[in-house]
Amino acid sequence: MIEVRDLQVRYGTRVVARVPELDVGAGECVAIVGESGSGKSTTLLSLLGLTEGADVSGHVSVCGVEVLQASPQQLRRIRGARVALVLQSPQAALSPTTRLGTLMRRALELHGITGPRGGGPETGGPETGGSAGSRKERSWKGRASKGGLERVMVEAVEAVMLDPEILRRYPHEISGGQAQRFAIALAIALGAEVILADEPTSALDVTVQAEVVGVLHGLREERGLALLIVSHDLALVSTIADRVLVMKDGEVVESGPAADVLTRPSHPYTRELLEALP
Amino acid sequence: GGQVRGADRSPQPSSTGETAATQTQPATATANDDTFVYAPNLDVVTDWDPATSYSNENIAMSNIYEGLTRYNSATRKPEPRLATEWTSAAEGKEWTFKLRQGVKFHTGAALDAEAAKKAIERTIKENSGAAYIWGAVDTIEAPDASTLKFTLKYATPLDVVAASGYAAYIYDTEAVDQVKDGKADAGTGPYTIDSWQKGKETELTLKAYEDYWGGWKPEQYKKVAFRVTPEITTAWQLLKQGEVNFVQRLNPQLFEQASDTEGVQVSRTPSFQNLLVLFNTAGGATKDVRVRQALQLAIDYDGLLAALKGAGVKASGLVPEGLVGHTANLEAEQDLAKAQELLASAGYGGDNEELKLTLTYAQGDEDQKLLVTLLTAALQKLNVTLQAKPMAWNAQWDQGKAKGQDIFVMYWYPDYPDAYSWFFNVFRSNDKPELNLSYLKNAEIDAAIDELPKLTATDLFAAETSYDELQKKILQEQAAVAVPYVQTYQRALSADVQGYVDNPAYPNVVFFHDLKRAS
Amino acid sequence: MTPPGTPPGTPPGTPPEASLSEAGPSEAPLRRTLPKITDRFAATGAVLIVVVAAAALLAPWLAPYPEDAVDPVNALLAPGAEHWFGTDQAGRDVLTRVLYGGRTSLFIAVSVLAVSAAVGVTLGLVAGYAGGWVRDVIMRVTDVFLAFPALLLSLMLAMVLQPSVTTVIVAIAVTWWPWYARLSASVAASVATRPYVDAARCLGVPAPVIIVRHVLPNSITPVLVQISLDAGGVILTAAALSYLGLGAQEPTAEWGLMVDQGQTLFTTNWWVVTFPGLAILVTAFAFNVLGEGLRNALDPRRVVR
Amino acid sequence: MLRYLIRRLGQALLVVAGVVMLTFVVMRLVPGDPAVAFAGPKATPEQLAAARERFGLDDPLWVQLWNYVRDLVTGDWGTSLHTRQPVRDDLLLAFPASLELVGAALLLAIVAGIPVGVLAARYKTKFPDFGVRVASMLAVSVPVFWLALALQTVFASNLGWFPVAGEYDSSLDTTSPLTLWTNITVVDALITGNWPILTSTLRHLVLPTLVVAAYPTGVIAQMTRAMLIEEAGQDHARLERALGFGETSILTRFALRPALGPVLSLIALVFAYSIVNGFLVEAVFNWPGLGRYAASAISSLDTPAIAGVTLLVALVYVLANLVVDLLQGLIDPRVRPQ
Amino acid sequence: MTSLRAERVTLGYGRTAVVHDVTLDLTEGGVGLIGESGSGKTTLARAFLGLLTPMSGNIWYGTQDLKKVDMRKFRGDVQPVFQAEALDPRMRVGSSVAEALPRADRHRVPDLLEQVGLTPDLATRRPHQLSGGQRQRVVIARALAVRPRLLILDEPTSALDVTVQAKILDLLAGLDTERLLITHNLAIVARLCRTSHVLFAGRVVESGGTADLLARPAHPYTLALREAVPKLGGEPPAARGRAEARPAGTGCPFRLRCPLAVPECERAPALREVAGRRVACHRAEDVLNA
Ligand SMILES: Nc1ncnc2c1ncn2[C@@H]1O[C@H](COP(=O)(O)OP(=O)(O)OP(=O)(O)O)[C@@H](O)[C@H]1O
Ligand SMILES: Nc1ncnc2c1ncn2[C@@H]1O[C@H](COP(=O)(O)OP(=O)(O)OP(=O)(O)O)[C@@H](O)[C@H]1O
Ligand SMILES: [Mg+2]
Ligand SMILES: [Mg+2]
Repeated sequence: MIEVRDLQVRYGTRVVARVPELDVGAGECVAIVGESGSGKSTTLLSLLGLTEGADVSGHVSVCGVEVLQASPQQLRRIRGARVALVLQSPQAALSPTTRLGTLMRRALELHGITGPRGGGPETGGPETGGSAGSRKERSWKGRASKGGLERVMVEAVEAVMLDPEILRRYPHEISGGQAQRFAIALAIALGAEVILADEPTSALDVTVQAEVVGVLHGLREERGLALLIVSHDLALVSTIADRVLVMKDGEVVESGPAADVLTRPSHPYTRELLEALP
Repeated sequence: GGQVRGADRSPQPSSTGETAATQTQPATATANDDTFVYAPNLDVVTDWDPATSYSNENIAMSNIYEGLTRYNSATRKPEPRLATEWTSAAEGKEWTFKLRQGVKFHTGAALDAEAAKKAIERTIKENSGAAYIWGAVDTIEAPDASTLKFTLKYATPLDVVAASGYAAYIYDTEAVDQVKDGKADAGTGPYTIDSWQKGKETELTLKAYEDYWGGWKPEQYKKVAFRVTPEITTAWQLLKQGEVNFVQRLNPQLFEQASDTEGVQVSRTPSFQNLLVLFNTAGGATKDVRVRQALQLAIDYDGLLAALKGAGVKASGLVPEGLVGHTANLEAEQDLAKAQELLASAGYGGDNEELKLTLTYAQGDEDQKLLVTLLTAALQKLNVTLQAKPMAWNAQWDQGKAKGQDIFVMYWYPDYPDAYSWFFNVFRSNDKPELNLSYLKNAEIDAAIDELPKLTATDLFAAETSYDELQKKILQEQAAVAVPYVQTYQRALSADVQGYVDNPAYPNVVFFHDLKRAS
Repeated sequence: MTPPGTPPGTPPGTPPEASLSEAGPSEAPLRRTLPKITDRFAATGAVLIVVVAAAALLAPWLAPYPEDAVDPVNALLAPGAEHWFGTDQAGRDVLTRVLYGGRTSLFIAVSVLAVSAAVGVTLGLVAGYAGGWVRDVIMRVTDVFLAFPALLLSLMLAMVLQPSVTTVIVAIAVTWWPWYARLSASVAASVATRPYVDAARCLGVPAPVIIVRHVLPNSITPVLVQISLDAGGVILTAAALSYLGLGAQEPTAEWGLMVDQGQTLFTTNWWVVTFPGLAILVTAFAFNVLGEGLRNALDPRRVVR
Repeated sequence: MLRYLIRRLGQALLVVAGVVMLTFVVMRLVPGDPAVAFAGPKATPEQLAAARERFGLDDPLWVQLWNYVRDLVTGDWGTSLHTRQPVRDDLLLAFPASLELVGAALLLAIVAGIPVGVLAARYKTKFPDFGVRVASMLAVSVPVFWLALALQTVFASNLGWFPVAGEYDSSLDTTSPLTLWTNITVVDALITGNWPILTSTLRHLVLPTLVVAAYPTGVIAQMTRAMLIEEAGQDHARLERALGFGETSILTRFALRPALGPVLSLIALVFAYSIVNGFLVEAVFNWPGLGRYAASAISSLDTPAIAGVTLLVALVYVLANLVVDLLQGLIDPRVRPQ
Repeated sequence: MTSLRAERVTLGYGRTAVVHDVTLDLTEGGVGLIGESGSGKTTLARAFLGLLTPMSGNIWYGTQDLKKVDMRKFRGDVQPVFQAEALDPRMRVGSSVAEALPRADRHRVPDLLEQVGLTPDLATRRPHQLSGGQRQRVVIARALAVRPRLLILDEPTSALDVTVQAKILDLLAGLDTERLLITHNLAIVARLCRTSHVLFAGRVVESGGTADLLARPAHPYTLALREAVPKLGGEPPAARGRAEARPAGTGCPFRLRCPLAVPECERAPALREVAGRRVACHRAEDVLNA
């Protein structure tokens, strides 16, 4: 689904990320770990052509689209619909005057999603938890019965353990972790084939994190979701990733199967990382 | 709740049947065959009471109401109107008017001496607007139905007074209380109110009064509409488009354009309104007559007229052409050398200390501003700095009454066609300044002014002589005032209008009954 | 597609999205300090400002005739060899007066805009930042000034004061600032809730400093837009006040006044009003472009390291 | 929300009261005796005294203020010195005409200005942006009467596409008289189904509307453009791009709403401003509106009329600002009143 | 000693309370605040900073009510590190740091940046030109610049890789500063905080000495936290589809997710002393013994 060769991203004359090779197939999960500022986010963004003001070169193919040569229309077609991106600071990434529900609905409508598709996420099964519902929640669910769209939305937020009531809120009215979960819910709702997630669970407590990661993991197995994830949590990475890239100073210093890299690190930086684990 | 606009003047069946076909024609603000559209630049009516009316509405009222006489500026004499003949006796202190027979008010009542007496008496009693013109009247009698006899306190040319554009209307006093809302009137004139919509573009429409004593001919205008058009350019466009028939005022440039536009005729007539530059004779540097004379000489009369491009004519003396009292050969000329001499002798100009003078004039008046521009430039050369300030009239007047300026610029025009008002109002001394804003105080002049009405009433030749002498005194000896120019009216009409005569005694008034449509 | 093994630094094909933002940054030291004038528009504006200001300053040397030379016999001459811009009602050379007129007009425009922006933006920011009753009080006072007609106030000033340029500046500024206050207050109220403002407050940065350093730059855009459009309006308003006897008076040359006086001549003697009108347009245009340049300079994403 | 509304209405009343006071004070400070204006240029001293008596000008100031406020509250806004009609009646005639013109113009300005601003922001620094900026600049800075006369000369006089001046063809007053409800011709014609007058009025409206709309369209376009560019540069635009939204829909669906805040303020300001400041347009197109009334009141120092206009405009401003304040809370949730 | 103490505070936005009746003491040795996402940790931090006024209850600064404290002095004493990077987008980050310093001390900016592992040449950049972790470190550097006596840290290191994280934790540990630390990383709390409080749905459900609390949780939520920490080479977590397991509106908020829930849990448990700590659970003893 993702094929990267000799990717190089520069801001001005400074090369901030260089990735000689990166492949993620359907159902695979690849993780990028590494130093802060080493170009992880940049790499992720460049896969969707979102690095504004940067010079990007190399060969990037995502879902069959040559990203670097693609027209804006081609890019728009894969963005969101086939490749979903979870940004690093989710709260700042939400339009402050748009309710979360509105944002989600617009995104779904944009890609022609009007109801749950076959083989959609089974998680958070429909209408199972009305017992603790507040009035507002019910109104969202009430609409869900009317439109399939609302059902998709409610299911997606419930999958990440959010109260559907959150859809009525504005971004400044939710907590950091809630914003992060909403961003993941957005990716899930869009039913993307590829999810690029930039530190998606850094603001979640471990119980919620386990749930969210579990959902993503489940999607891999059910739908063949390809997952490219950036994380600082090596333990978490070790539990879900098939392969790992370790970055430092804009370079990939080590890559390989997760088990190998995280148990028998060959590069000193990787070793340093593992040693620093608290 | 809704009220119907326009419904109250839906066509009325003609009572005479004579012009039934044209009567059903709707009143419109667009010029058509029998509607004459006048484009005034201000709201037309502010006061419907013929006794107190003292404003712009005279352009309509003069066609609804009539006085005893009407002034003819060509002959300089009043002519019969509701009075057919008149005589004076007792050295101008008794006047007897014979009234026209068969005249009916629009209310249906007949006009007789008693009705006329009541009208004038009511006007005097209201004492508002121009009612002061009847100030000389002591008693009015109506010895018979057609005779009206006035006894005066002092001699005055009452036939001229009766020709006044304001406060001289004869109206039906029985009905006059109902005229306030502009739905009806109480006049005898050729036209009567059709509709009045305050604040609307087509503010007022008049229709023919079928029983008018002057009668009606088919080619006369049976309807008149007043379409308020503040912008002269717009008025001109409307005239060109044939939407209006008469534009009361054009600037020289548009006038020139109108002169060679097909379908448009123009009319240019000197008015009875002239510009007065009044010098403060009571205080400041202008107290010195030499300074005042220098200022008179500093005005570029010919330059100003050139720049006015026809909006004014050169003044000769204080009294405009067309009025008793006008004097030829009193034109002024600019003479900077002489002005410099005079200033020098007064201790100003040249290398002396700079002389600063303040001047007030009417805000928004382009012609006065032109005068100020030229005068400032000329005085600059004489080391005199003019501080000119445009002001609204009542502020300017307030300041004038407090003697707050060196030079006061204003227009003057008579309420009734008599030169007396320039002298009595503007140059007769007064302890508390009113309109004598040059603050002239000269017993000799005062005495001569007080003689004027009597002379006019009794001995026109003596009156002319007295006027001549007075003007020389005021203008040359006292140098209390300079008269840069007399305004001219530059009007335009659609070419198919015949018989238009501009009568400066009735500024901006069109006597619609006198007009004819070219067939 | 770049073949594998291309040495780093080879000019890459710019990705489509990159074209949305500015062209690649440059490390040239000069550019680092100056905001980049990528907009040719902005450059034009800067040049215009210089030209207009220079023309006004150098009027005595540039003008073909003395400032106060009247020649009524040659009034309203059409543009020609003698008078490039024609003559006005008093026969004065329009070109001369346009050149001299710039002095008063520019001075009035700049002063009014500066004074009202200073007052209006300050009050607006304080109101927006402080919120609560402070905001209520400031905004209601602003409302009173807004609702109170400019002309009425000018009328009063005109009556009690001698005509002068200072009074006209005061009179206009008094009624001009509320616009800026309202515009900036609405944005400032929103900016005041941003996390970085909270952060600054926690650092103990005094409120005035927060307002100047954080709230001002982040809420200045609408005011800047408005100011950049207002120059022409100020000049024309000044003329309306001259009519009431407040500002520059005959025979002082002033663009707004010239336009105003030529009003009735527009269809017949176009040059009397058109040239000063064009001068106002050019000035307004220059201000607008300058405002845009300033906005760009303040845009963090346009400034390259 | 309700409590906020009540508080805000209370404040609005205070503002109006403030304006009334200020107006009163200024009117008394302005030299130029209103009695003179009323009695006419050649009034006799007796006539002046009568006028002074009639307007209570010889009462102590506080009595005058008290009477003034009492009269206002009871609906007596005084008598115009110039038209000699009750000021309130005059205003009721002139205001709807202005409202019609300014309303139409603002509608046009919003409908045209915002899309044009979006267009410019979308193609920032490209040709459409350039065009929009130049055009809006011209629209804002061109002297109003200039535009008015130019349009009148070209489209009415020379091409004859539109009428030269007027509110509607007044011959229709007889053929299809209009029933008045609101005094706003378009509205009345619409609700009573008076098509001849409606079409005539619309035709007459075109040119003056264009002229009045020039300034607000220009400002709204520029303001929209600048705020959109600013908003589209925020962090959240990146997520919207990542979700597959095109640049245009990012501008219109996400950036426009926060950008609208200042635009709204502006609309309120321009609205109230245009109501009285349109006198040149009203003069050129024979539109019997409030601007002309105010201008003539000012030039003749018609004190009661000036005070009446002031009060009316104050009400309009206060109302417009109130509406905008409420809308602003809806637009930007971060500044909602708590 | 500067101390901040919340006494029975209820906090909320608009009219909805999100933190209920919490009493919390910022004592010496560092206080940790852990809890579910959205449970009100940040809200509590904002209240301690005086950015949010309690709906009821008081916050005491020493012996004074925070509402009446001289804010100028308070700001010098107490500094936050926010979760959302609070940097002015229009300001160079160097200036942002410098803002915290008196004029004479501006030269410390490069030092401060180095302290948090940033190269000083980053100072001339604007926030959007930095990576997430770099911005987070700028924020920390800025807070340290004030040399506060109390730091309120809201997930200060969650965006940092473990090596940098370790460096910053060392730095914090070495500072002579009191701290309230909000984090999801139990290992960090263990290292930096002597006492800890566990928050769930706006209520303190357990508090006590950190080591003890993590070693032998007395509340089922604390226990769940400990269990859910991923282990190197562990199994991938499975989603349990617990969408319904949001905090309960009545009774014990955790009961819907609690494996040990009994009918008694429909009654809200009060905080009580159990084995040297305070727990709000009817079955604390059973949890301890599990
Ligand atoms: N401005 C606001 N208006 C309304 N509700 C809000 C607001 N800010 C936060 N909330 C709600 O208050 C609750 C507590 O939020 P808070 O930010 O304190 O959580 P937190 O414990 O810091 O969570 P996280 O670990 O996810 O950051 C959340 O449910 C959130 O949705
Ligand atoms: N717009 C930009 N202009 C210039 N430099 C940038 C820009 N955006 C990022 N950088 C730099 O590029 C480098 C890589 O940034 P990136 O965001 O990819 O790091 P990261 O690996 O995601 O780090 P973290 O874990 O802290 O998020 C950093 O050194 C950053 O400062
Ligand atoms: Mg990153
Ligand atoms: Mg938080």
